[in-house]
Amino acid sequence: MSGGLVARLRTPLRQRADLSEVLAGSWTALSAAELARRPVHLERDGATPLGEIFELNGEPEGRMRFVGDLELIDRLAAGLNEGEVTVEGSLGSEAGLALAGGTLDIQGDAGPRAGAAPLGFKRGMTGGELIVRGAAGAEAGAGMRRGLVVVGGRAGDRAGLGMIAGNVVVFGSAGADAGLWSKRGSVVALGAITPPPTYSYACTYQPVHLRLLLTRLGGRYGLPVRPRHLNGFYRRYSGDMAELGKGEILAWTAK
Amino acid sequence: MKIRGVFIEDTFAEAFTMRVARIVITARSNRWVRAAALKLTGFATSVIGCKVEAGIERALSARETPDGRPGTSILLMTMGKDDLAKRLVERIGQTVLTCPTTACFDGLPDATDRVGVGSALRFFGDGFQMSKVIAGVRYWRIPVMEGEFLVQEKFGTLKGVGGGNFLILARSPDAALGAAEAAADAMAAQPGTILPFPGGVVRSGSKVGSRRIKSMIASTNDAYCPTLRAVTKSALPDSVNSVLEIVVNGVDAPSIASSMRAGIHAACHDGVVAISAGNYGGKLGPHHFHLRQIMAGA
Amino acid sequence: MKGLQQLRIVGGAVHDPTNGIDGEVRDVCIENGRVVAALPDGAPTLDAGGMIVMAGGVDIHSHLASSSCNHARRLLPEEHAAEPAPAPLLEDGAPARSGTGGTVPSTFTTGYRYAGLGYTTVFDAAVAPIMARHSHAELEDTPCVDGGFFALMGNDEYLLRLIASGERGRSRDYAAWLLGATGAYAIKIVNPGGIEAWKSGQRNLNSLDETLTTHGVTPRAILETLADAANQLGLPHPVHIHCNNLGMPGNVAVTLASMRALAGRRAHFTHAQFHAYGGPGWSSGAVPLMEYVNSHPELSIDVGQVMFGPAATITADGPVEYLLHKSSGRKWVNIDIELETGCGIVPILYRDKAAVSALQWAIGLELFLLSADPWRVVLSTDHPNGGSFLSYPALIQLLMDRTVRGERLKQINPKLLAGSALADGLTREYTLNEIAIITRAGPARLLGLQQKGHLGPGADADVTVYSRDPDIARMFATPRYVIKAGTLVVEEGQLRRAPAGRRLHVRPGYDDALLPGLQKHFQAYSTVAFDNYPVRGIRDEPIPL
Amino acid sequence: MTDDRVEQVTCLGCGCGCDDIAVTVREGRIVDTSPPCPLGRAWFGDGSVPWQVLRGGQPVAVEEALTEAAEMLVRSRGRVLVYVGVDLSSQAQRSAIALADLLHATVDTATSETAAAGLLAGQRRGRATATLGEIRNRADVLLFWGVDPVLRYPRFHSRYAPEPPGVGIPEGRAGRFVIAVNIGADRAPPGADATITLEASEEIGALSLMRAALRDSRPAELPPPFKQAADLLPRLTGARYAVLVHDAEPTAEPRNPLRVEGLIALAQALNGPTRAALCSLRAGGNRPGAESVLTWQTGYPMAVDYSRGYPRYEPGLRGLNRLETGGFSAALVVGSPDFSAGTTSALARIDTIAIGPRATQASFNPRLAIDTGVAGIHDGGTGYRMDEVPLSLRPPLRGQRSTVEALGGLVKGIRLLGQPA
Repeated sequence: MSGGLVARLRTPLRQRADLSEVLAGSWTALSAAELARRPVHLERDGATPLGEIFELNGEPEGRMRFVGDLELIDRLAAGLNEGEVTVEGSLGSEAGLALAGGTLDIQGDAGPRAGAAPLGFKRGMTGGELIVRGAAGAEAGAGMRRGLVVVGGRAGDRAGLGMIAGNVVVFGSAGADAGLWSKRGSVVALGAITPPPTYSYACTYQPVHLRLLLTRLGGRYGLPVRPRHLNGFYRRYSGDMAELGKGEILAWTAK
Repeated sequence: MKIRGVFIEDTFAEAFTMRVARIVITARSNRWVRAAALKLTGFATSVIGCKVEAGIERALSARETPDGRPGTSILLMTMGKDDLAKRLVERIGQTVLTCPTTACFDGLPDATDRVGVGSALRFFGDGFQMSKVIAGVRYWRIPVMEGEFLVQEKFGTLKGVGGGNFLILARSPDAALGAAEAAADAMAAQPGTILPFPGGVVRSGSKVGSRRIKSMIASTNDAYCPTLRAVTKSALPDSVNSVLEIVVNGVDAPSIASSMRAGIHAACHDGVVAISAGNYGGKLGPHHFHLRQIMAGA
Repeated sequence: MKGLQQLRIVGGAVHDPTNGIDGEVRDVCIENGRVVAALPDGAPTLDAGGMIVMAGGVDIHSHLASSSCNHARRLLPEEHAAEPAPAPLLEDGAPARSGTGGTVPSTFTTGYRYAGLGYTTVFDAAVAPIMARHSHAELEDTPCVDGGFFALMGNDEYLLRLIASGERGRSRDYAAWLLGATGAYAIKIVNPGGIEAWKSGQRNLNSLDETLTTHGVTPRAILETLADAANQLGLPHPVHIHCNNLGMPGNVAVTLASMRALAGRRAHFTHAQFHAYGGPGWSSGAVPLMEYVNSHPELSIDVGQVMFGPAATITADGPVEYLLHKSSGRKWVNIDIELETGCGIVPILYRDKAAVSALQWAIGLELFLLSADPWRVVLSTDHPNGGSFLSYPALIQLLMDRTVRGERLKQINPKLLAGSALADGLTREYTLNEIAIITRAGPARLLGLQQKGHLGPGADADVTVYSRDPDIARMFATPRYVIKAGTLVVEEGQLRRAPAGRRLHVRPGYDDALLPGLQKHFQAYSTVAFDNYPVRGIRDEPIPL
Repeated sequence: MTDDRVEQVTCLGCGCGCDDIAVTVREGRIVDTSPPCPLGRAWFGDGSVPWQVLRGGQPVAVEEALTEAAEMLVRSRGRVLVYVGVDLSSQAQRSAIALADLLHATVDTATSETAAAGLLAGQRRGRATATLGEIRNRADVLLFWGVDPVLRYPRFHSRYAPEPPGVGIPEGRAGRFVIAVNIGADRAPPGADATITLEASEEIGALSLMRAALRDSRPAELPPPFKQAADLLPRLTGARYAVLVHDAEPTAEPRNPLRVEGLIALAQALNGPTRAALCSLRAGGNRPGAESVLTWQTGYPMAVDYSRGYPRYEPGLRGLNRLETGGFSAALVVGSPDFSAGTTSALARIDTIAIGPRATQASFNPRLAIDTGVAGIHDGGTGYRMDEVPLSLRPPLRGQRSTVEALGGLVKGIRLLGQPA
């Protein structure tokens, strides 16, 4: 990705940092200087301007790239509703919490509750695309109402917990209770998955819409979509029967 | 003006603004793409009797379709936008939804005027349908006995042009047909256009209204019927014994002009006396395709 | 806490309907927290020239300080997160409190916001007796307003037993004991018998004479018993009734039947809008209801207007909340409370494009506009059930400005409005004096608060001063000055001081012969010791009866 | 020598909130409590607590300590943690939270390490519950989900259910059907009318399947452990009033974090065919009181951070954990919590003030410590029972200093210094 604003961590973080306010609201039209003044909430030292923690180069123009060891950063792009945010590395917890639009592309791993609903909230993501190229912690995409979460590696337990609608795509294996208590929405598993007992097996088929979705993931994000994923068969499970029963798990199968 | 000895009359084709939609049908194999496309575009020659004019625009390779399967693009045209929405729902519902392995996508993603299609067809799912938003576009997955029918929620519509035409005036029926076939073949590959009539060719050119029945919108174009040369005010030179018309619709005027150019070029053969065009004196349609201008640009 | 000892509010147009003053320019004199006839020359003045002066607002029916409210608060973190409320900076340096908003704001924020609206007296309309201690604590943390609450009695096990055995006098004594034990202000009935029916498996009672099978009593008997009790005890406020079948199509029949059952007795019927639906489908029942109310001076109502937007339904009426949960799919709290009452909570959204919401909105306005006697038809939204109290100014505008009302009417879903009086065109516009009646003078009179709702000598110095503004909603939303018990609490829309309010409660006498039986009941069935039940140490003395 | 006998004292030894305790006091010491209950006896002890005020371990006048505490808090360069304990009346908890607001501090309570999962699930779904009086008087079917109350809530059986007779259950235990569900090592009561045993890994599936069966969406074929759970349903739906009982407090056994949400959802769903409530057992002290006060003052029941000048909800990262990672430069601990070794050593690294019962004996050696009374033993006020019914506290002993008083003094001291920016 060329252009855009590059935020490089000045010195390694020694305390957790909450970045939920940095990309809140409309940020893509701001200048680098304006964004530099937005607060990062440091665990111990409190509100600190972004520019003191990150060296900023370039202008946003709708794009921002974070560089450095970012594992102590929580809630990056929480509530994001515009722009493209790339993270070169791994993030802490609640990355892309309640994402509403735009794209958060994490090259490394994400901690727990990536793209989830804030704790205690019924509704999570309402739009946008969250790409975790590595592994994701527990409850990725929990409570999602709309949008897309992709986990390139392994997804922790309870991915897509209580989904209202939307898509969670897991390339690696999915942890326990994926899709549990979903009302609608899809968990697409390209790796191993054990559906909860309140999901009922329906059939093995080739869902056409997955060709669209996976083609896009390969094309737009360069994710490792293989011909076997595009042309292969999927086991469809309907659930969660404890809720509306209008959701599904689509599990790729070698047949 | 003459092309390969064929006289190009100094006249123009008069065409109308129509609403156009482009739909893309994909399927497991070309067999089912073709099956759906032929049914979908059947009985869709003229809005006068068919409510919609439709034709296959071109075949699409697997690389060109949204789902990476073979497909085809089709244009459907009506006089108004609401009408177009109804026709799309009717035709896609009856001929694509029903056809094994197909899916149906909008081919005008940039058009801002959009009409609901999947949003109406979804009700066939009886509450079991599911919607998916992929890359900001909503699709409906409608469960069917074979699996799922995937159809886009909304289809774009543009202001297109319908009724581009030219007439092939020939010495013999064989010469007219040969020239028309050559023209239709040449025009089939033109992007953004369709030839809504059988094989792309019309033998029953019409004039506006009727001499005898007031309510009739159109009746035979007696001035171009060779058999009536003796009883009507004929427009045909003496040597002409058969006339065929090519009608072309398209997404815009330049596509039609370029299609007509290719068609006329191909039609100018031995046995063809002249190329003419149908118009209503320029009072009815906003688009005028002057044959000589078109051909001069070749 | 006194703030200003003396203050002369000068030059304002005073709307004090209790004392027959309708916009006359005159001074209002305040001394030591009370309105006085005159002040010596040289007393400090507040210039209200060109402004409008009214008594502080009185909310007769709100849900702001109860365990049920607190459960609703807890249920709505999404709303709180969306509306943080930093602490205001007070002029006297007293530490003010931060909080959060939403349909059920935190207590301090609630107090500040009521004051910011010019309201200085508020009652919580539904408190489970065993939770009274909780309400007193919440009220202590709700500054700027005097307040109290009504105790829920219409489904109380012991009362139902007394009624079943025909002991009306003892019922009255028990009600009196319960009021005193809880520090409540009035008797509240919610869905008489229906909550017990919900809890005991009968699900609900749908008419006035359907028998509650566990006790063999009817809603009619409950209504009569408690209405008589309130009147015989000489309570300042008569029995406060939430009828059976709230929110159901056709419920105006049971509402009218309830009114007829109490004909000749003082009684207040609350959030009448929710009880004024024609049937069998959805339609307005406002016309027959108001015909009855207009011709029966012993009755009063508050409207319970629905305002479009988010709301939280909080009620003791458990069965109705279950149905709302099932039909809306929204989250749902039900708490069955200690053989006394219940609690149900469902957050909802009133949409102007939704046919039923639009009908509810229209019916509320019809009740207002068809009212012949504003003294008996009080402004309320049943906060936060029909909408937040913060929407009162917008509601006042709808009443005062038929153009605004007409424009709004055009935007709403008309599907169920056939035959609605509002849709047929009600041209009435409330005057400022009528607004003063339905927002302070009327409710104060109905509550029996002799020192509230007016500006005559002896009245509590609760005063709201509005700057004239052609935008009525803005005018009522941002009073220029609000004075609470003589203290200037709001100035130019800013909170300046946040004094604690007074507790308003009663302690009627009763026949001690009640106690042995009651103690036995406690011993057999209660989980709390009889002696530990009453709330003690309420800061303010009870209102003398 | 005469004994004083104080009747109808409320015990906060567990969440049962029994208010029928007779306490015998001799020479300022509690010598007996009745009825005998191991947790009650442990709670009251002999009622003796220290009444000291210490600075750096040395006695100091309380006014001086409060002034210094105010300075320490106001001048703190980093964030301040206010920990609100459970052995406090609601009035004391109110004062502590007011202080946190004033200081723009972070509030933590016992809730975030104990009952948080239930509160969060309740925020997502709501809940169907009942006060203990309703359970006592109506519950004809009781299902104990992985808990035997007798161990941690000794009088629950005899005061609330299943033993006592009630309005709708005149026969007492004989009028109630008791179902025991053992979950791995979490055992339900012995002697139930029906007992099933599930592996921990089967628990969530079983809860969900019961709900699916209520919707007639139960898969036709179920593996045996799920089948026995689903087969319990007719018992529950056939009840007049079914009560599901679970322990909202953690035990030594690891527990699936979804258990409580599964139970909440099941109890709600059972209200279609019948009436049902979920009973969440809570441990001793005034735990629900802290949640209640926090909720009315901030909108949130736990884990509130005032550092931005208004309450923010931070249930994902509890204050004590942040303390251990160095998140705070000062802490005010109100009440006497039993902190872990990690918390204790983290507190040793920062400025600490303890105000509350046995503050001067706190394991973390606070810089300043002010002893106050224990709620319900020396301090009066309100304590909340596990079902959130507020109870009047009737202290049998006279204390020398109430927590509310001490905190009031601290607020005064802070106001004299001016509020922090």
